[in-house]
Amino acid sequence: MTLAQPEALNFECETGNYHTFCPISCVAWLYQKIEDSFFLVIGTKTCGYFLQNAMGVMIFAEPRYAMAELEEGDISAQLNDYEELKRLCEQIKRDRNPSVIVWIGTCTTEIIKMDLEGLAPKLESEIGIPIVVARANGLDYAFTQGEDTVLAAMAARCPNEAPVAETEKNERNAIQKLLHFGKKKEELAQEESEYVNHPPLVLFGSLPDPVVTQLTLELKKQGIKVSGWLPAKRYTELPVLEEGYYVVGVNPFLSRTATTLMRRRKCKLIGAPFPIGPDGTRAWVEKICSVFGITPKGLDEREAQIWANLEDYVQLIRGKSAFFMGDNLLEISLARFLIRCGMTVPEIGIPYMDKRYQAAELAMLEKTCQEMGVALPKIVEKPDNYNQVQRIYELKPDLVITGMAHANPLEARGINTKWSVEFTFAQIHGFTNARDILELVTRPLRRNNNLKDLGWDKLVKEEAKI
Amino acid sequence: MTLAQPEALNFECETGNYHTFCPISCVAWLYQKIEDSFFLVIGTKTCGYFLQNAMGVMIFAEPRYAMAELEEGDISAQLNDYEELKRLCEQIKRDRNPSVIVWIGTCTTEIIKMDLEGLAPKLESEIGIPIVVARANGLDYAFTQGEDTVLAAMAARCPNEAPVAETEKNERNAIQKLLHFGKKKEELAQEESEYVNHPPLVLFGSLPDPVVTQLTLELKKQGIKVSGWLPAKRYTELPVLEEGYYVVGVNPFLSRTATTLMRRRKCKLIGAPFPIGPDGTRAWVEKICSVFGITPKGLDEREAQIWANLEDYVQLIRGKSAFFMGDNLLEISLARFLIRCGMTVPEIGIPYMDKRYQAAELAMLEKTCQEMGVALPKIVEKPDNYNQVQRIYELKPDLVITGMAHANPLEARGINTKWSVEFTFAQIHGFTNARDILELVTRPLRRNNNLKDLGWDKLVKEEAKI
Amino acid sequence: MKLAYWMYAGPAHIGTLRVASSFKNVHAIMHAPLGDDYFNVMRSMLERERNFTPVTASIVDRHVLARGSQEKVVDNITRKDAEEHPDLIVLTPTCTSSILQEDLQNFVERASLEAKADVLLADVNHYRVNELQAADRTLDQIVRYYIEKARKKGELPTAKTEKPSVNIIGVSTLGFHNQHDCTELKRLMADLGIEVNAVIPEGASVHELKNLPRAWFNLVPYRELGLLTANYLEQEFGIPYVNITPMGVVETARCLRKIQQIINAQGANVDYEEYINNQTLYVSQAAWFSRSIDCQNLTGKKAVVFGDNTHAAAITKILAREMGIHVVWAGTYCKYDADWFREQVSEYCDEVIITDDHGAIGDAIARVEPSAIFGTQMERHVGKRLDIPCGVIAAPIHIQNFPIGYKPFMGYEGTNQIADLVYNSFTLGMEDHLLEIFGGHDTKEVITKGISADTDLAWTREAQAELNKIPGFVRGKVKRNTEKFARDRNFTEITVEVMYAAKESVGA
Amino acid sequence: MKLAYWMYAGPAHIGTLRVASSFKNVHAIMHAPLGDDYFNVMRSMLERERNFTPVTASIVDRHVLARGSQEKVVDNITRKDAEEHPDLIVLTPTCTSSILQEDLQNFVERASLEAKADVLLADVNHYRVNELQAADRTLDQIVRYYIEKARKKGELPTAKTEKPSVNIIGVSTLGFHNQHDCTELKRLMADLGIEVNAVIPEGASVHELKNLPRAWFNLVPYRELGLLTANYLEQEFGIPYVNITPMGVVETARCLRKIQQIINAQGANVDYEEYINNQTLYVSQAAWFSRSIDCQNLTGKKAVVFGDNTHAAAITKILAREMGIHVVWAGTYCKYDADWFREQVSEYCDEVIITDDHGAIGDAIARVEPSAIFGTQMERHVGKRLDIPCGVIAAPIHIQNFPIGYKPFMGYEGTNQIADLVYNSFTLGMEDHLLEIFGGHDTKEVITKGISADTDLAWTREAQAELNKIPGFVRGKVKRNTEKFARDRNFTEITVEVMYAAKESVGA
Repeated sequence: MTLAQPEALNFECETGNYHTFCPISCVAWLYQKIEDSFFLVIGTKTCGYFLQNAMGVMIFAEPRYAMAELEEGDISAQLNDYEELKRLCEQIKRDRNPSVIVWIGTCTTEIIKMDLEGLAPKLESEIGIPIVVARANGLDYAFTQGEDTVLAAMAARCPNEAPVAETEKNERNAIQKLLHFGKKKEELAQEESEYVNHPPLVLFGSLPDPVVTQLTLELKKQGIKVSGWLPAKRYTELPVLEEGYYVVGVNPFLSRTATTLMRRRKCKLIGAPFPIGPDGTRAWVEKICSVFGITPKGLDEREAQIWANLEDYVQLIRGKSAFFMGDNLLEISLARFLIRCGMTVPEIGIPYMDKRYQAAELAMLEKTCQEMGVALPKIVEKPDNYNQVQRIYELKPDLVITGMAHANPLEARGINTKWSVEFTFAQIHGFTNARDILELVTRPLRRNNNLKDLGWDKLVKEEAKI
Repeated sequence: MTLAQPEALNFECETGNYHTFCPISCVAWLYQKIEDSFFLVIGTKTCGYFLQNAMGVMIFAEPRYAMAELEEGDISAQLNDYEELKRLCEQIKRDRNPSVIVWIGTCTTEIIKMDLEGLAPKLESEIGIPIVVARANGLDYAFTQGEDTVLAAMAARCPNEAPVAETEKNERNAIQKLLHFGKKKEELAQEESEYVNHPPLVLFGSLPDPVVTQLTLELKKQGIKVSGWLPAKRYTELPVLEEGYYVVGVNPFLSRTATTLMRRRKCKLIGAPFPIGPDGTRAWVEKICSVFGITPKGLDEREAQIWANLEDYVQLIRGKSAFFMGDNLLEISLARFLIRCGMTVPEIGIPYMDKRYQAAELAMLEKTCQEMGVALPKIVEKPDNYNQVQRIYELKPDLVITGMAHANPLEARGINTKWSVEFTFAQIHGFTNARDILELVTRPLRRNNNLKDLGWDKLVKEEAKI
Repeated sequence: MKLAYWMYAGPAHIGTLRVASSFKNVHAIMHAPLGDDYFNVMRSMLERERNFTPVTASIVDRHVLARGSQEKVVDNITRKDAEEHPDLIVLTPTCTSSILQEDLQNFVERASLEAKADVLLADVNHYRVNELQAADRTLDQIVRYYIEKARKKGELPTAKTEKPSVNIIGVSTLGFHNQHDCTELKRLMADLGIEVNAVIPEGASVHELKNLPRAWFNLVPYRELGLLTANYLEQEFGIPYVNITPMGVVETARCLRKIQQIINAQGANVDYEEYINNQTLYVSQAAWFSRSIDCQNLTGKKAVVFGDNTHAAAITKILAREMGIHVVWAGTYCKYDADWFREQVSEYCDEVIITDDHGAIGDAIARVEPSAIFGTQMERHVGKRLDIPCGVIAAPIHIQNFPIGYKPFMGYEGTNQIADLVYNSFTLGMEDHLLEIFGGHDTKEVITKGISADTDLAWTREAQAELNKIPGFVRGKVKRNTEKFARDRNFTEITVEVMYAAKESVGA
Repeated sequence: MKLAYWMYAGPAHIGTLRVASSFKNVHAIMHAPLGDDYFNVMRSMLERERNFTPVTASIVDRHVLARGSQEKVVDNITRKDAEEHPDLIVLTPTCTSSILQEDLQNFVERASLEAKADVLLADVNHYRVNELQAADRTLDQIVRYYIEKARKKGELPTAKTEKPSVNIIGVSTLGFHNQHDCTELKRLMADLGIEVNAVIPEGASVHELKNLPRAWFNLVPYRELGLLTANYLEQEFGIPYVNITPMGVVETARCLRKIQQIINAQGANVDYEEYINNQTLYVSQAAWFSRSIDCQNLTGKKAVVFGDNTHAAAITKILAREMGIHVVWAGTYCKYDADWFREQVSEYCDEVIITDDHGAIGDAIARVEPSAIFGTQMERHVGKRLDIPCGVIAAPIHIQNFPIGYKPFMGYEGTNQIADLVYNSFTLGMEDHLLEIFGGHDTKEVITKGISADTDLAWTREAQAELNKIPGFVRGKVKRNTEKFARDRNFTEITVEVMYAAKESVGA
């Protein structure tokens, strides 16, 4: 793991008065990713109303998540937490019979000091379904950290050792199954020979299934075999984690999971930039290769070809400036890619900065700025949105990447915006999806190119005072 | 056939300035009834636009009917009719491959003296699909006469004699098939014994399948077996018509079909009131029984029970008056039933009155009036809608049964209306459906009972001058 | 604890924030953990608001949990005071932070010393009341505060306005079609020669509140928001109020007649009958629609209604009384105000349902198989699943309830809009049915919902074939009625004859 | 002969009757067979008209066929004259009766001798023009008739109105949203300080027609109806006309600027810029919608547009220019006026389609798989079949296009209504897609339309499995693009690797 701090970058810290979603929102994508799971958010009406408004239409799809809504009797401890949770979990078992129930402990459970970690093992053995406890809530800094908390909790549940013979282990793993789908044994054997001999590698981070396939294939091109992903498509298919396995993250907000994997599961963390943008993906692959002593094949050509395919979009943003208000902890990676595309980034707001886990990414950001000959961004931890808006008025960036609360007001003042949250939900990882990032980034610019002759920039009568 | 004229009824004849739909509209229900048919309406844009507006949504259902739209070249006889029709029918054969193509000859074909009857046999043999020609158009008097014309033309196509052995003939017939569905031979033999021995009886008139079943069962209760229906569900299942077969109609607008069956197919027509309302249905069954020398069983009880079930609706109309503007030739039968329900009917407008074919119905109307102690209606043939509206203003009937063009304006003047056309499309025949007639008749009264306290009677500022 | 997938009304702080941010130049400070400020997103996205939402979170983080808020809340209040110069700052906790039992009143008092703005703590129990009740309570609290303040300063006006005038109470941000309703009510008042003295809270300045007593009467169009305030103003100043929701032709007329009575009692001399008559018969198209053939065809059709008190009650009355539609059941999720709802709708429907359990409502819809549903977005989705059309008539709000085009529910244009909604709901359903009957492209297997699969009755193959001829949308009903008929008579087999005997007997 | 299942525009006599029955106190006599009077049903039912339609058929029956009309037509004219005292009686044949080649002009002349009303024979070729052209022609004919008549009597006014004034030409019964458009245009003119001198034909008396020359200019909002009249009035009296349809923010502004130019040229001194700016930015919500995040999310989405010239052209411009939506093709069924349409929309769409064959349009929709359709009721049904949402923007009219609530397409409120229509069309489609992605209750097998089943390319099982992970609504596109990519490179098998290589290459 690279420990060198890129001292040249300028870090500031503001008041923390920024808008972001609550980390409990991670259930929205995790319940879809882990198909045999059920997420129970233990919290108040406030949490529930957030979920139903933020998730919009999803509730109608009979999701595999629900609220355990705390009522006055729960808060005042007149009711027995264990009995209440048991009643609810039994109902969930009856109605859905999931392979795992994930308890999301909200702020309220922390305030009333509900002993979820104590209750879970007892209930788990009583109802016969694993219960994973994750304290994903607004006491954290960014909504993506909800995933980090859940994955860290799940890391503890990964099998310690391959429980069965090697061939069967292969079968156990969903990705392997996919790649082997319908192949005969001989073919499999032949395929194994395509891989270099290296210690097992597990990837962590929740990505949509097609992206999982893409990154797995990308590493396969270098002869690297992915032994598993955390999370897997099913809770029952969590990857084996033995001491000494290598692990590598795909997202910058997974520092807690990384720490758990290193400290509790004794895995070796590969510290790389994140596979976002062709530059980041190439660096990520290179770093993994270097750890395994592999010389990468054709990476230059691959990256160059992707860049060539991006050129039409890159033309739209080259020389333009982007301002990150800070929301999902993807900011550094995205800024690094956009700078590589030729943009300038005066400020990167970011709710929380783990300089250790993001060290390689920060180093690459610095290097990228140098190579592109642009000023280093100011990195503002725990930003203050009010102050940022004042700076935006001054800086007049061509694009502001911001949370949902500020987009419409900024647009009404003639400032182009893009929702930060979309980068969380879109498929942005790897070489294949680089274009999708630019599709998002350029959309407001393309749209406002369309509108620019119409003179509809300022849609508020007097500039509001904020 | 009863030939006695009910002289006491008062017949008048007006100007014929009444609104009705064009008889080509019969394709709307006939194409559905005869499932292997295709109706080709040979006419102008005016005909086509009528069909698409009158049929509304049906066009979207990829109907088995279309326009052969006459263009200027057709009108001016620059194009060869045969070649043109051949081109279209070949396309229909290619696209839909129906068992029969029915040419509906509109007014325009009559004006330009297009020799459809001459062209059809030649084309029929050339393309190998039967072509039935029916001149259903606005030179007739009521839109229901379109069906009469088509059925009269089809009557000529019914097989002359049972083409195969008796058991197989049974199989040929769709209704028999339905009634026998899944039954073993022995059961069939036993079932045959439920029938009285009588000459074959064929019913004519297009009714929805469930009503066909109901009337067939109604006659079965009296031991009478229905040998077939004209039309059948499929053109390939048209009933056998041998000389001397008995035929009976279910609708009052089928005089041309009746005549064709008598004169051209040498069938014996049973002249009965029509099976509309419990009273009419009873009389219809009785008349058929009497022709076959059968003493009806349990008809009194059956009728009484149906009347008992109608009582809640009858209460809503007893003592009220209904005015028929005249539209579909069902007027006499409906008026007779409503008078039996306790209504008074000052005027029955009717576009066309075949006193011969409707003789039994007219006699029953007269008898009903006498028994109910109400005045005989004035029957106005070829009514003049303008004059009728003036009479309605004077008479202030509780309900006006009228075509679609006059309903809203009458309602806006505080006069309750019911569309006459609905009685054509609803299931109104037999004991079972008597309630459905009253459901329609009472709907405006029920509705306006709801609204009566609101004082929303007159919704036009000055009484229009019509 | 309650296993919950969905709620019809939001938590209390949402109600407080809706009222606070409706006022002009009022800022709200939420004492809450990160992410609880999603109200800002709702307002910005759902209402497509052009301005920044004047709500700031004072974050409850681990430090606060460990050591209390200390200066943080006070600092945030005074900072916003300096930055934004609001007239009023409203402090509210959320469900979460209210458990901390910090002395927020004390924070408010300390902040008041420094801030130029007035500072108020919203006085709401976050576990006992919901969004609607909290909104009502907060509006009442703010009005009382400014009335008392003016009274102390001797600034309360003593005279009424010269001409008859009204305060319209209860129009707020994120309310269901509130903005268009408000426009329509203003037009209505203008037609009647009544001045609008104030509209609160939407767009009002707190400085105007002291002038509320100048109005001749208060109009509270929504049952859920404004009654507390109107009651207070009646007790304090004897201002009468009208709380008849002017929705539908009949209730609009009743509202106007009540207004007439109230202002004539105060010395005016108006007669609105001609206006009402003219609007009813010739300007609004709703009465004519009721009488027209289109609506006649809806007579006796079955519908169910569900929503908040205001809209569910009003729509039930319109459907039953003005359109002759059979409301099988009507329901509300405003459990706290159930008696009023029962009293309002009992005579217009067969059954009243009071619940905030969306699952129970879904089941009740499936049970009665109505031709149309009038409900919330949740019922719209239930309807999609059951293939029953649904007109949306009530919150929870959704971006579709913030149309850009003019779509009020109230007043005479409201009657037109509702007539369209009702007509389109039924006819789009009918269109699908027609397509099905005529073998159109939308032919679908209809779910025979609620029909038990393991019936004890045997259908003969003929009867089954006959049943299949019946259009899908009534097939379930025919099947159930026939089976009931057979069971009542101890038949074990259903033949075609039994089927039609059942039809004759029960009109199946 | 033409095999026809559907037509976008009606026959000529419908156009004539629409114009005749739009006028106040004008009666039409149709020389036609029984049943050809369905125009009366359309007007009564579709427009929910309260009054009897002033159209009477003089029936062509077998007697007429055999011996000619003789006195029948004349009798019917004089009878209606006596019964209804109309100002004008318009005689028209239909397609059918026009073949009889009776001397209808002679009938008219004979009837004129007796009738108090004026009597006119509508001068239209029933086989060469459609409803729209006939309406334009009939309006022109009636206006000329009354202008000439007044001229002969020396009753033509010579002076213009004192203030700037307008004739709004082309509003008629059974027109697509015409009544609401007309209300909106009148409000717009009032805002601009322009008097409405006349609106024709809807609600106008023929006696007013002689006053048309008093207007400062004519406004022809619809391309299909009114241009002939406006041209006549320009030639005869030098009255300039504006035929820029004020639909959408940009075109409304262009229309207003043209009006400004025209009336300033006649001595007025108006400047509408501030009005336009204020409406655009702050009153209408459409420009703000364009800029808002909701609309940003529509950027580059694919749509197709089909309708009459007026609406298809206007909506194409709005989608492309004001909302950044990608109009793949735009089409019109007004073949007779195709050049104008091409010139209007060419720069705003990839392809222009001119046809009145609904089958061709259905195929063109299936081919491009747009995210939304803007078309007629026919395209709405095509959309239902293909699971693509459709906003209805043009005739043929349907009862849904006679909403009771206020829904203009023109002017600034029209811009709001159109924004709603566009937004809802896309988002309701998106809602269905989201439900599909999230395994919602609407999951359907998506028809992989246009994908040839007998492809020459083999998909490996892995690739097929990967393809199935892609949401249905983009799966077809991904499959086609991948196959194209593979074919271009002579691959015979598609593996997962090929699939993602294709994505990288063509952005599939």
